[in-house]
Amino acid sequence: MLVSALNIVINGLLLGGLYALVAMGLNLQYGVARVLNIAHGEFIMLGAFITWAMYTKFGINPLLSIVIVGPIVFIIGFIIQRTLFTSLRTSAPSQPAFEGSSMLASFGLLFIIQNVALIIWGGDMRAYSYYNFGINLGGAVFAANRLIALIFAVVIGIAFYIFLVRTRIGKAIRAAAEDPTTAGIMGVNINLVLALCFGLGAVMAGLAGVFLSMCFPIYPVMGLEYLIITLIVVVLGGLGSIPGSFIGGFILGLIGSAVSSWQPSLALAAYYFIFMLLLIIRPKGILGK
Amino acid sequence: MRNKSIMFMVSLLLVLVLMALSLFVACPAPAKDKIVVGMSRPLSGPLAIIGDSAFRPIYETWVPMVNADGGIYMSKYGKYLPIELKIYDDKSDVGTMTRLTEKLILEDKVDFLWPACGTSFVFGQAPIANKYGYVLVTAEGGATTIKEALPSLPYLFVSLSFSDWYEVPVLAGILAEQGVKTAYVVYIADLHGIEYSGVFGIELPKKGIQIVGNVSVPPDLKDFAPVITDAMNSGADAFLCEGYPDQVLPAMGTSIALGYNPKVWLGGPGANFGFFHTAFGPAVEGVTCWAVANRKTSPAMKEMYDLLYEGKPEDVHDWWGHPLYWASLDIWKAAVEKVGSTDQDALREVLATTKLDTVLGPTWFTMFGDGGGLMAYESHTGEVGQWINGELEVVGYTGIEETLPNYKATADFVYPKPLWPAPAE
Amino acid sequence: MDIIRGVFKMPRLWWLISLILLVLLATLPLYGSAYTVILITAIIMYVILTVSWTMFFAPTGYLSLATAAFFGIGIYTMAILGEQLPLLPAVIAGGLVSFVVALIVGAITLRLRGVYFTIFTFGLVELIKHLLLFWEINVTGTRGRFVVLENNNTIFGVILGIFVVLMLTYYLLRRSKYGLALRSIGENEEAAAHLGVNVNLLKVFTFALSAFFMGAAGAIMATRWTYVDPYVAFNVLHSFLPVLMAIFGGMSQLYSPIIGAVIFAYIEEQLLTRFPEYFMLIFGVILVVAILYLPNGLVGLVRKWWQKGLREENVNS
Amino acid sequence: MSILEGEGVTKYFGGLAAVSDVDFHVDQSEIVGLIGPNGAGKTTLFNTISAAIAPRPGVIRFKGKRITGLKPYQVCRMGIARTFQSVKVFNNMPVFENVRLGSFFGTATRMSSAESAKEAEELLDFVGLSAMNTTLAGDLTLVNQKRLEVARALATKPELLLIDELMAGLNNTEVAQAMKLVTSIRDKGITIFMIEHVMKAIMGVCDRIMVLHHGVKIAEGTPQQVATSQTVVEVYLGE
Repeated sequence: MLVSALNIVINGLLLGGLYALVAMGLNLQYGVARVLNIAHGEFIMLGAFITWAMYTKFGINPLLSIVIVGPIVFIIGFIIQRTLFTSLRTSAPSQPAFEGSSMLASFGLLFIIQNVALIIWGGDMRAYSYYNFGINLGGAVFAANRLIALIFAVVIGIAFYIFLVRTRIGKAIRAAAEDPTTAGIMGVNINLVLALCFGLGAVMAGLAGVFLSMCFPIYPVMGLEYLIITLIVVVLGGLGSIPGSFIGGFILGLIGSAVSSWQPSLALAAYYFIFMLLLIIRPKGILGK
Repeated sequence: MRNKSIMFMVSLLLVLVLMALSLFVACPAPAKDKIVVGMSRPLSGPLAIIGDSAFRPIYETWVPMVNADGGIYMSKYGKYLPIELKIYDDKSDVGTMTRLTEKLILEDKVDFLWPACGTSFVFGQAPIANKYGYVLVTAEGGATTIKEALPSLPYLFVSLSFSDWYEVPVLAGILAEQGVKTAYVVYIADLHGIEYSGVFGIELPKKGIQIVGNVSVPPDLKDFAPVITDAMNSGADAFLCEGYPDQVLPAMGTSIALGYNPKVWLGGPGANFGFFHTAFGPAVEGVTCWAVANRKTSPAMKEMYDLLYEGKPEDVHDWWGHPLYWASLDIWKAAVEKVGSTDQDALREVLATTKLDTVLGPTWFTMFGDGGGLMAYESHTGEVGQWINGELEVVGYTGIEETLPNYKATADFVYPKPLWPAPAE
Repeated sequence: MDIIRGVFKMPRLWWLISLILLVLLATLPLYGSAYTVILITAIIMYVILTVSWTMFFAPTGYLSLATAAFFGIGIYTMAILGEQLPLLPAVIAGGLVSFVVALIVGAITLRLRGVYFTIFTFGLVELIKHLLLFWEINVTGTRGRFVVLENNNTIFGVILGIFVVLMLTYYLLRRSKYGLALRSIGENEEAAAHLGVNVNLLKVFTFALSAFFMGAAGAIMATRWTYVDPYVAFNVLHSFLPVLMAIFGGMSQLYSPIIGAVIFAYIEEQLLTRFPEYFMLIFGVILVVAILYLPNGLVGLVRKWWQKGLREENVNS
Repeated sequence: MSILEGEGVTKYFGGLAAVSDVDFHVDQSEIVGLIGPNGAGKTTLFNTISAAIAPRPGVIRFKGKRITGLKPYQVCRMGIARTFQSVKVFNNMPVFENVRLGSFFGTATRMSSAESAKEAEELLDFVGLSAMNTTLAGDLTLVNQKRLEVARALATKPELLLIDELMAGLNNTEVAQAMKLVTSIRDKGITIFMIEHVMKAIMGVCDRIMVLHHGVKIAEGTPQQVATSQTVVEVYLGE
């Protein structure tokens, strides 16, 4: 009984770490740049595929490809924000109008990125084995690669939070999240900050893709599936709350793990049910303002 | 300025008229110099994973091969005609697939129809093909329910193996011979999974194998640890995971990580692909799956595999579906050449009544009354495979060749499965 | 020019044009090819989804992504009732079931605004899909359902009928005081409530009304698909496409979403058949460009040119 | 006779009492002013009357009938209309439609399209906006938007009109016009309860004034009495 409870908790945390990382990225993009990025899952896919290609073609350690994936997706995200979304933002008559149009534009991005990936890599499923052996913790056994993924996700998540709270540019980002107009007046280069945020959000997704590829099979059309879970996490934690997303990821992981140990075919229904219940009871999310 | 707005209106009108016209104008049929084959395939969307790895590499190899010999000999025209493929993208949507299928039939008036991808798509497409009297030899997709529909679908010929008709009785025979007593079943929560779960429930107890666990998982479930833990606790001899690669790969990874070593570990459809081997390396040793043939099966099979996989990574190998898809094209070509024209009714007649040579050997369809047919299980060269020394071998049980004459086991079943190797790092 | 302008202001002429177009459409099976009927059926399906989505979104500003849910409910209703009921009652039943579900969902989601409402409705599609899947597997044990295949011309007639009823409903709603009240809700819900508008009831009812048409469209389309399981019926594409089509065409006029849906669906058909390998790529680029350069949709752009032309002409004269 | 009565009306936001145990009454055809420093709870009190929020605890009666727990639209149809502190006109709708909405939905009886059009024209004339019938409400100046809000509220045929800071931000001439408007509304037989910061105006038009401070009613009486009240002067000077 105790072991199975421990199993549920550990499995929940392992899955939750990945959710948390992806959700933080999406929340950064929505919270600051106000773009509900439907193409967020595509950056996960890009991260995963670049890692897979590096590992299988050149034998590069998946963990090392963090330094390759990070800059690549950052630059892509940065450029997209500087061109597409900046142009939409300046021409939008109102905030809600921008949120609507940017969401739809990101939908277009999803199509484009996915099709390019299909052309480059084909539609086949890919997988590789990395650190796939069991680790025993108090009777509960789980895969080493997922523990690695969890540790990295948590470290990156916390490092990012410290960056937001402690550094000058981090403070500028938070100021912009609070109030873009005032931040602009106070000497923050708002366009730069937004592009930075979007790029960093993409990096979170890309890195999550790196870790994900170590544990699960990957394919070019995987993005939307992860996006849906990410959306749930973001709302669960509160739109615009970075720590909320972090915690929300773990909560959803735990819920999923608990429900699938009882009735696996209901795990996803449970996600949506809890998510919709929360929306009704507390739409601002757990840590939302 | 008046001109500008009028110009605009006129050009807009022109565009609209042109669009309307292009709806109605059908191209006149030119003299017969090729055979046009139409397909609605999932080139984008979630099913692209299946389509791209299953039937697509087959037709992309098979058609150029046939065309290199000049094509198909059509006695009506007294010459060889090359095959031209007309492929549309149904974006993995059934509604779009049904529409594009009718476009191929009605507007493009293709000579022949080749199949859409996936069981539910076949179910959607078959009644339409039937309605217009087009023969449909399927590739991906097949299920027990098709047997109920077959009597009313005379133009449908199903070639892929599926649960009760082909695979599970053979599996049950193998397991029973080895002395398996208990089995734990995990299945994907869709048409495909429910079917296997049901057939396991019938066929395994027939051979005295008790099912001690029967769990469904939704198609997008990521975390298999709770399921594997439950299976481990059940202590079953055989672990049977029936899903797609999306389920089989994580189930395998989790089994290795948790050190779950049942005596039989089956992962169907998923473990039969090359990428399963590249993903797990030596750990695949002893894993069971559905398989039809490998290079040792016959010289014809070796030739096919060499042609199909030459210069390609191991990832794209498929020892289950590929030979059957290839055979379905072989039998289609043989039948078309026998007919010598694009007459669908004659083609149906030949397919329904004749034994024809394919890569499998003599191949024919078992007909359901006046309806359609399933590829005869006696034509199959294999049903169950096992990874042995890094190769996927076809396995069987004592006396299987007596019931299935084409069947050729290429190795003996290894029981129990060796333990997962210790971590390499 | 003045004549043309004057003519276009005459509502009676609009009625006449609509009627002529309608008669042309209704008699399509007599002169159009069989595939034209099928293609137009699919396009009208998109038009119905787009217009009924717009019916709720345009005045109120509530962006719903539940279209696929109501469409899917219609499909499933037909799959279950199709053999017991004649075609028309089954289609209406599909609409009614969607209507009732939308009433319940609407009543629950009243509090939600903006992106929260959007995400909730998106989750609804997935929730219904997974619950139905669970139900089919564990309770009824059904492995997908076959739907009776209908004659394509019958399907075309029914879907055209749904379209006409929808357009009349939308036209009357826009003109009525309730249309005015819906717009006031979109502008400022609080002020509307204090002016005596029963905001909640009106919102929920309109939401359910739009769901009725989505459900009816789903029910009739199911007879074209012949085979239905939860994954087939609840496809998120059916939530997103109507939104994109409406944005593409614009929403200011009664006819703008129709134009958006027709042109969009036509482009899609061309891409799927002519450039199947690059469908998503080209589609994505068109989408991004449309959003960047057509903030008020195609119709908005045309009207802008049109008005600019008129203005400059007046200056010249 | 009191058309509006409140007993022990209280409203907490979090731990803070925005309105605390306030008793009040407004008599038929009276103009009652509600004043107090910023954050005194004036708008919150209005919100409880118009049913935007429910008092807890507390009871509000309109023409002897309990209205707490009703919805805003119900209260409106019973005969209570309001304007807003921060203007809430329907920006993208023409002025005329703004007013018509009130007569369509806010009245107790159904009204035909022709009647409501006539009504709306009269009311726009009454507040001096008849020339701007087709202008979008969002394009009006602030003072005109405030007039529009009054016309829109009147279209619901209220017996009691709650006016929230009609004169903030207006110049002297405009304030004088607004004062005239308020009295002429009363002359139509409509009771008025108004929040106002412009002292000259409130002293000029009100029959009676209530003073709120930190959610508590600290004074009530004629303009004269309130102006000379020691507590009131202290509250305002103490700011």
